[in-house]
Amino acid sequence: MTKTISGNKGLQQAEGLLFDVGAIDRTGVDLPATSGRAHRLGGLRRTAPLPLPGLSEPEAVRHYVRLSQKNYAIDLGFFPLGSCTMKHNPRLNEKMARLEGFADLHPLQPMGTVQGALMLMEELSRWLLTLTGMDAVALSPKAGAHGEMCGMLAIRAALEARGEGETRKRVLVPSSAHGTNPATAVACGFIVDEIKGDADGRVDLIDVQEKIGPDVAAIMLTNPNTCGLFERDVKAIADLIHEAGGYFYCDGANYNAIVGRVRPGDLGVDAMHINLHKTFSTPHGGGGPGAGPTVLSAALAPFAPVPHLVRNGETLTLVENEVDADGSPFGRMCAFHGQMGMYVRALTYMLSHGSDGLRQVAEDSVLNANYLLARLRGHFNAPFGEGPCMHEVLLDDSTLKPYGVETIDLAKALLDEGYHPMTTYFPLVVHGALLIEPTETESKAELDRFADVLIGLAERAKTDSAHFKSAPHLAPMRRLDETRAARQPKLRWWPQEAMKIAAE
Amino acid sequence: MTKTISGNKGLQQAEGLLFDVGAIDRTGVDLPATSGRAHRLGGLRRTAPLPLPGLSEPEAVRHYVRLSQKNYAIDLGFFPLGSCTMKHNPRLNEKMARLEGFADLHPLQPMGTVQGALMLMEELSRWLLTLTGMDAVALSPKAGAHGEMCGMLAIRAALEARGEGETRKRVLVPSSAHGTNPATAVACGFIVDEIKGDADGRVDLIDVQEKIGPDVAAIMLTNPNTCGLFERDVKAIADLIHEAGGYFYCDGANYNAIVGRVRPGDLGVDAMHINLHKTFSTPHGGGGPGAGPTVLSAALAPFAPVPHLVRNGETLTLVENEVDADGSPFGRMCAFHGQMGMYVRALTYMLSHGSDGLRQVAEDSVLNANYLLARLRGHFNAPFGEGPCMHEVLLDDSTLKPYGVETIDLAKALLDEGYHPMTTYFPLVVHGALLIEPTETESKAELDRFADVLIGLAERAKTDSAHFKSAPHLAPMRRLDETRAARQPKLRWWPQEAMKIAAE
Amino acid sequence: MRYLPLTPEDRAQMLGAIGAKSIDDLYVDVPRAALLDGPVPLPPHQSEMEVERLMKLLASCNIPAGKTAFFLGAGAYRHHVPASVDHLIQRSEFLTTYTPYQPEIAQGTLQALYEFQTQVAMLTGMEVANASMYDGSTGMAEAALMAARVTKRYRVVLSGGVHPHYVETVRTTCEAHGLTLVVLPPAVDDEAAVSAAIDANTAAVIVQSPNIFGTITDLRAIGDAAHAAGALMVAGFTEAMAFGLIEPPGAMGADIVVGEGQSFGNALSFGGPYVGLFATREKYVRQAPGRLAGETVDADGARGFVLTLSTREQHIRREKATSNICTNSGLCTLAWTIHMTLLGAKGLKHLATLNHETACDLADALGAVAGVEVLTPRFFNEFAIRLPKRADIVLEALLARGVIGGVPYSRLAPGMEDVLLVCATETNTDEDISAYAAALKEVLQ
Amino acid sequence: MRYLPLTPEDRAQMLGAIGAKSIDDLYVDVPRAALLDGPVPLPPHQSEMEVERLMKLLASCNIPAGKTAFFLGAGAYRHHVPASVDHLIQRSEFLTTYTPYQPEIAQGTLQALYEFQTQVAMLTGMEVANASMYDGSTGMAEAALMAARVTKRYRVVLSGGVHPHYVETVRTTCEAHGLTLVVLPPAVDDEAAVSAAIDANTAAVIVQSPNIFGTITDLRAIGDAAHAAGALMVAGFTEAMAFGLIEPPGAMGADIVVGEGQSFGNALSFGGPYVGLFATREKYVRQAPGRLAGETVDADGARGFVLTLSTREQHIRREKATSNICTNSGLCTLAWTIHMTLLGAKGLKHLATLNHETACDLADALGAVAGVEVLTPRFFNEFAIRLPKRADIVLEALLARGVIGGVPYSRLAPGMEDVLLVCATETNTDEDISAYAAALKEVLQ
Ligand SMILES: Cc1ncc(COP(=O)(O)O)c(C=O)c1O
Ligand SMILES: Cc1ncc(COP(=O)(O)O)c(C=O)c1O
Repeated sequence: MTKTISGNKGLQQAEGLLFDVGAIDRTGVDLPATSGRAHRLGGLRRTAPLPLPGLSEPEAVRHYVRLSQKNYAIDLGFFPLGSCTMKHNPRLNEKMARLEGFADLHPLQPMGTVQGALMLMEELSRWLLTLTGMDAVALSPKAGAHGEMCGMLAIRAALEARGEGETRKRVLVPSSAHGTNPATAVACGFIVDEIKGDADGRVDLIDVQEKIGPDVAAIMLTNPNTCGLFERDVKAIADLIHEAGGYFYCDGANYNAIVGRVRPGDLGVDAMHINLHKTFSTPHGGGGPGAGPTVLSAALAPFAPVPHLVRNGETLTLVENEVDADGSPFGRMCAFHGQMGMYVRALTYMLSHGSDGLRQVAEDSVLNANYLLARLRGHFNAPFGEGPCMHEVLLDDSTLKPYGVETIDLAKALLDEGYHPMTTYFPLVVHGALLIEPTETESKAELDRFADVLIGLAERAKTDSAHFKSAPHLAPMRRLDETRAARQPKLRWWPQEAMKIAAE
Repeated sequence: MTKTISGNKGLQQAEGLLFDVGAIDRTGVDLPATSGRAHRLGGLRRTAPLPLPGLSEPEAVRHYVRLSQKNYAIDLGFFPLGSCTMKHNPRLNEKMARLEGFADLHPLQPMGTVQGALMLMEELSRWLLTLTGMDAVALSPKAGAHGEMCGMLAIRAALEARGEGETRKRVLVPSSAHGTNPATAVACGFIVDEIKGDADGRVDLIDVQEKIGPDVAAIMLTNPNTCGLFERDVKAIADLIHEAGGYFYCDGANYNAIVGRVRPGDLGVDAMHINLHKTFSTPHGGGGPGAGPTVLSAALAPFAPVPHLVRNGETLTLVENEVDADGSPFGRMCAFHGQMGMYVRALTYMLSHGSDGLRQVAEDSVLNANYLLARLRGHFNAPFGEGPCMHEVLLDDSTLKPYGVETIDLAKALLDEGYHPMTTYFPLVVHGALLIEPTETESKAELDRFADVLIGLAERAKTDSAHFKSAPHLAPMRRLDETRAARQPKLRWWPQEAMKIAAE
Repeated sequence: MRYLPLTPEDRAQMLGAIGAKSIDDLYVDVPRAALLDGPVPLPPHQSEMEVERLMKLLASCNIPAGKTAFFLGAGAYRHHVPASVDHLIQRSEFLTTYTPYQPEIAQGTLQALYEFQTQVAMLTGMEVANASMYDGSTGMAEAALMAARVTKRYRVVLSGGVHPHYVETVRTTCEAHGLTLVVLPPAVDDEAAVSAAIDANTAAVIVQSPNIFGTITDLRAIGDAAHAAGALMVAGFTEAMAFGLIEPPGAMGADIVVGEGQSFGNALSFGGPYVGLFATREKYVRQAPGRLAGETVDADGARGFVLTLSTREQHIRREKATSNICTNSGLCTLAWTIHMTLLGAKGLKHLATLNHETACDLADALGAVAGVEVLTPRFFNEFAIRLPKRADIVLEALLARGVIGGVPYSRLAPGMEDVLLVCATETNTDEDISAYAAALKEVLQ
Repeated sequence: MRYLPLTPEDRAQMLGAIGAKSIDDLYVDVPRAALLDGPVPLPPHQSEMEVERLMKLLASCNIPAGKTAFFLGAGAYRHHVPASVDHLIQRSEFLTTYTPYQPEIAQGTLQALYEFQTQVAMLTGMEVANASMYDGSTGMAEAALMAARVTKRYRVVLSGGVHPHYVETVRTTCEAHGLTLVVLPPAVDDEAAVSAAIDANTAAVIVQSPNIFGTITDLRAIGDAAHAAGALMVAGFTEAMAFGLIEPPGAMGADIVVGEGQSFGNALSFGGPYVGLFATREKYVRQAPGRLAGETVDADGARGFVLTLSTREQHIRREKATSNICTNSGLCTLAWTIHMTLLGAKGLKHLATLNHETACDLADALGAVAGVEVLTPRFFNEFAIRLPKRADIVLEALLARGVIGGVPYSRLAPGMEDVLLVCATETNTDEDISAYAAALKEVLQ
């Protein structure tokens, strides 16, 4: 490849660290003059160095625009990252979240000045409850994992209210569960008991039956599950857990496959978080923020945390302190009232789709996945048999391995092909898992192109494993050394680095 | 280079034509239902085919995001396109232009409902007049060339008012002038008489003296001129043309070099357009829109076109019809009142900089250019001697030519280096011209990096002309065949193309 | 200053490298008397926060269309623009780039222009379109000049239905150029008069459909008359969206089609920036003004796009150029093409129908008010009404009732004080229409 | 539906390829009784225009802070965010991407996170920082749990100055986890009491500076006491901007620093999304919650960044993870780091000084009103005042005069009905302050 003097490669701009390009005497803001008046700091003026580099606005814009171009994104192409639901993020949602009447509201303004915001929260709650067929919703959790915690703390509170807080500590979690499930259970003071999977990619009902008992607090089931399959025995499991005096926590990360077609409330669910950043399209923003409103059954509703809304005729009020609540709130998940910016986006999305459109969302996500499955079945191993999937296609690398190509290599080869890989090595129940989630916002043409590429790569693997092992070749960087990063962690830049460079 | 199945190259996405990817039964909008009521079309319902392809929103967003990434832009890197003034475009300006109180105003609303917009136009006029030291301003011209036309039509009207409309037809235009100058003069019914340049890159004063006469209507002088130099004899030329009964049109495209430091009114200018998209930072948008407000001297002010503002105590009014005007407007440049969206941006920019900041803008643009000149002088030929330049550095390819490398080849090699080339082959008075305009919004570090690259390329040219002739290698495309495009013009896609592909 | 990267130390160092003592050394060529020593008498720089406060104050002194029941058209139309349009055109790569002079690093802009040109041609029913003019009015002037070049004649006939601002713009530009204009008296519908005005010296006949009164016209007869006389028919329009529903001028004999494209993708923005659409027949393209994107191949044989036929343009041809235009409506064309892509034929037909139906509802409602006469016989989304009082006075009275009811014709040109131009689009609700009718009834009582 | 690319024909064709008769064939695993046949009872889909109308209506039922004289803080601060921040974070490549699991195509996000971590460490005076928590309050709970892991102790002492919402959040999370909380009674300044409450079983002492009353505290004594007892000092803060002017906790012995970062780059947005800042000492980093970006090299030896030390995290370590956090505040950290880059040390110091001076002016003005007592001895941009009446009643009376004057402490926790928490930032003008003082005088008369 042509070597350049600048280090750039055509449009691909080399960009140094902020600490290389910025300086402490530069700034990209102007501010009104200070007055120099007497202060009230009581001797606590900063003495520690403040080596924060600044950039003028033109330099700053360029720094971040250049960085941005080193990223892949849904807006750039297909992003079939299973379990993460990378669907199109409508721009209307962004615009609405920035309306002054939402964005420039302080969480503690007098409630009379924020009735519109409270109405929006009420309307969002109505949609969530109607769609899920549940009894109450705690809007405040900040993401899916936080919602899990909310649900599990509600269960804990319900058990304590029954005097069983100390006796029921065991939570059943399938081996295919997302890592947040066991982590949450433990964070809420429970003990995790793992449930096996069956040959069909569902939880093993026998194992559930065997493990259930009077010391079980709950089961945490993902449905559709992380293999992209519907838990056929969900009703039986719900009945089992209820009969045993426990609760059914449903991980709702995959709710997008059934929204508008199945109400979790009809399946016996007691608590379920909803990732607004998955099913309801709020953008993932390179890692967050999300929002994890958690719906609750009648059994758990009284324990919902503060704050929550109450309507009094024309007026809406947030109950913010436990002492003011009617029920027995288990506490508070966070300061203020949760992710308002995400509520605006999610409600905008819901109103746009309507009940008919949301149903279509679920159906198209399932249709897209099954179409991909149909196209790929002969070329990859589908570990769980012949039936239809829900919104995700689970494959593995068993047909590639004989040629020396593994899941990670296929993923890196996809980078060259201009794709974000599917989720890899998850769920853990499948070796070398490839979890593909197309979502409903992909066209048939995109699916076909992706299938062609995967099939082509499967062919290529048979004769050219070297290509895979050394991939990526065309991405902004070659394969990164993650082991080294973990062995010799370097988690920040230090001012000494600048001095070293200067000295060299 | 690694061949891919998809045609993508890592993050660089291949993207077909809209007509390949879209279809007439697809749409990215939802609309309220139509009623099917009786129409009033009088039999003119469309019968012609309407083969416009549509895309769903996710597909459309992807189409344009992918296309965008095939562009270079100021936000991505240095863009030293001489005469075009590619400076940073502040985002505050964009935000202000989108305020509902500006963006959602119809041009013909009752004037009582748009007083804020009129105040903004008045304030913009005040800034322009104070900065330029002129008497009146016509805001409505839509770009620089349109402003030239405005100025020349005002001159024409003034001459006609003096009864000299038929006798004064000659307009003096330097050979270094931008193409719009002669084109405008002719469009306004004048005859162009070209003035020679001198060895210093300025107009030849002797030639002006010789060509001036009673049939001369005006001189069109660019100052600072297109060689990036200040016309030292500008006062003498102004006096000459005024003594001869003609007018001085100044092309203000390079006003950014002197804003806040020199008032064109002090130089004897009678009319000058101001490219708000150059000096005052409104974005070029890949070719426009711009805005070309034109300032006028007392001699020309009465002939300013409609509409213009008049203030009556607290109330502002736009005079929209010639019959309502006090002076003798020469006519109207366009429907409505010009580029309001650009006025908002330009005034935001002016208020941000203030009189001190605008002065600094001029000085830094000149300083940056002279710094680059100092760095490059030994490595390239600077055709016009040793003195300082204004805001642009003019070089040529005479030192490269002996090695078989020409201006265009250097330009294409710069694409590989991640730069937008300078302006090439303009002004015409210099063979193989390289016109570099850094602007004030570049840092010293960027200038140094660019100088290093240019110097490095000059070295490389000595031994490796092949590299230049075949450049670019790293851009999204290899060198495009412009001759073929002009010889066999294909200016649109035809539905037959789809059928051909389908048949193949 | 937040937009200026140089620090005082940078400046000192750079002056040193240049060998200058002070910045004024670099301004030596400026006559000393003209070099200002201090800042001009204007306020000093301000923080972003302060500037924003001021601009918001100015903005708050206006009543935006959306805050009222709003019925203005007359060459600028209030439509709903999808949020994704404005998001996409603000991408740095589109917003902060220049005319695509270096095609290898400007394929984004160039492909979008090529698609735009194709869409404009399809919409208007023409063979080719250029990459935009400033707006509809300046485009119409360019069309007249182009017709003169093609026919080598200098007489141009304008229908009395042409938007008066357009007429003035054409007059201003073309008379300077030596053309003779024959402007027919204002008329809602002057098809016959237009045909009659064509003679053997006529370069072009310029009509508008929809015109300023909203009238839509079957252009075939005029086109035949023009062609019989060796003249071109220039078909203007006020509202590009009409062609989602009505016969396009390209199907009715137009040689040049020109008009305002603002309705797609672009905000009202108090009159600009807008986007002039300009389409013609392939055989005339070398006489066309403005930029053209065309297809070609790169050194590897891959399809790509460039600006082409630039020997027509000022930067190559100078005084012999077909036009002096340089900067055009770049980003507005991008907004236009994105909106059009989102619509597609399906969405466009629906949207156009919705506009027409809403305008018909409005015409029914206003026509039912005593004393009001709907003047426009056939229309798309706009029509003229005659009032029993002066239109400007009625308008003020409506405003007091929260309705911005139209544009008095007399605001555009002297005369017809009792005529009001009224428009409805998809953004008008049934409630808006009822409010208008009720207010008008009250005002006229 | 505008967001769904499949057409009815696509769907039919795809079902055919799958070999399914209808979509319900793909839902075979759902218990028949639970599969809904028709849509749920909610409104059908709506056009963008209609949805926008509705959302704007809701927005218009609020009074945005900027439309009043506004003095609220208490953990969320109204600052001016440069326009370029919001522009940049909306770039598709940042907005619509996921956690950077594939580092080769996510260097934009990863480098920005690495820079963010460094900036947070510099600002707080700590060694390392993570890639964010949900917000300050949940971050504080994580800090308590982390301290317990580090010290293997279960007793946590909280200052009475900690924001009551934070106390509740910590209590809710930590008690479930088996920790014992000792929360001191609410106090403007309880430095001595905090030190006294530390014992040999204490895992952590949690203080806040600035705290909910705005008080800033020299943490050295508490830090010494904690360290002497083998406990960690967790230094919280309500307002990250303070550290542009006041001594950072890292310079005063903090082991973990945690607080709300919303002030930089992020809008008030009625309480979220915000961004929790979390910094600690290098030696404790393997016990830290949340994501960490770290430096490494690629196969060519070029510097690059990856997510690292993920064996702490739930997706690897499951029930043994240091936290259950997965999604964090990604885009809010980006806004934070961009704003911080625009400021730089120079801009930050200026901005912090401006905040402090404005708050001092406010304290002078309100303190001069008869009956008002400024309670906070040392502060940054926020302080508490005692009123001669109930704060909530005074607040309502101020609102009627166009002033939103603060947060009654009693809204956050029962008690202290006469205390109002008041804040001023660079967004408050002199006129705002005068208006407040005048209104307060009137209300208290
Ligand atoms: C199945 C499942 N459960 C839970 C989560 C956690 O959700 P969040 O990232 O919003 O905390 C995820 C997200 O990745 C998930 O895929
Ligand atoms: C010297 C000069 N004059 C005139 C113009 C024409 O200005 P505009 O493109 O705004 O019409 C330009 C723009 O390129 C220019 O550089």
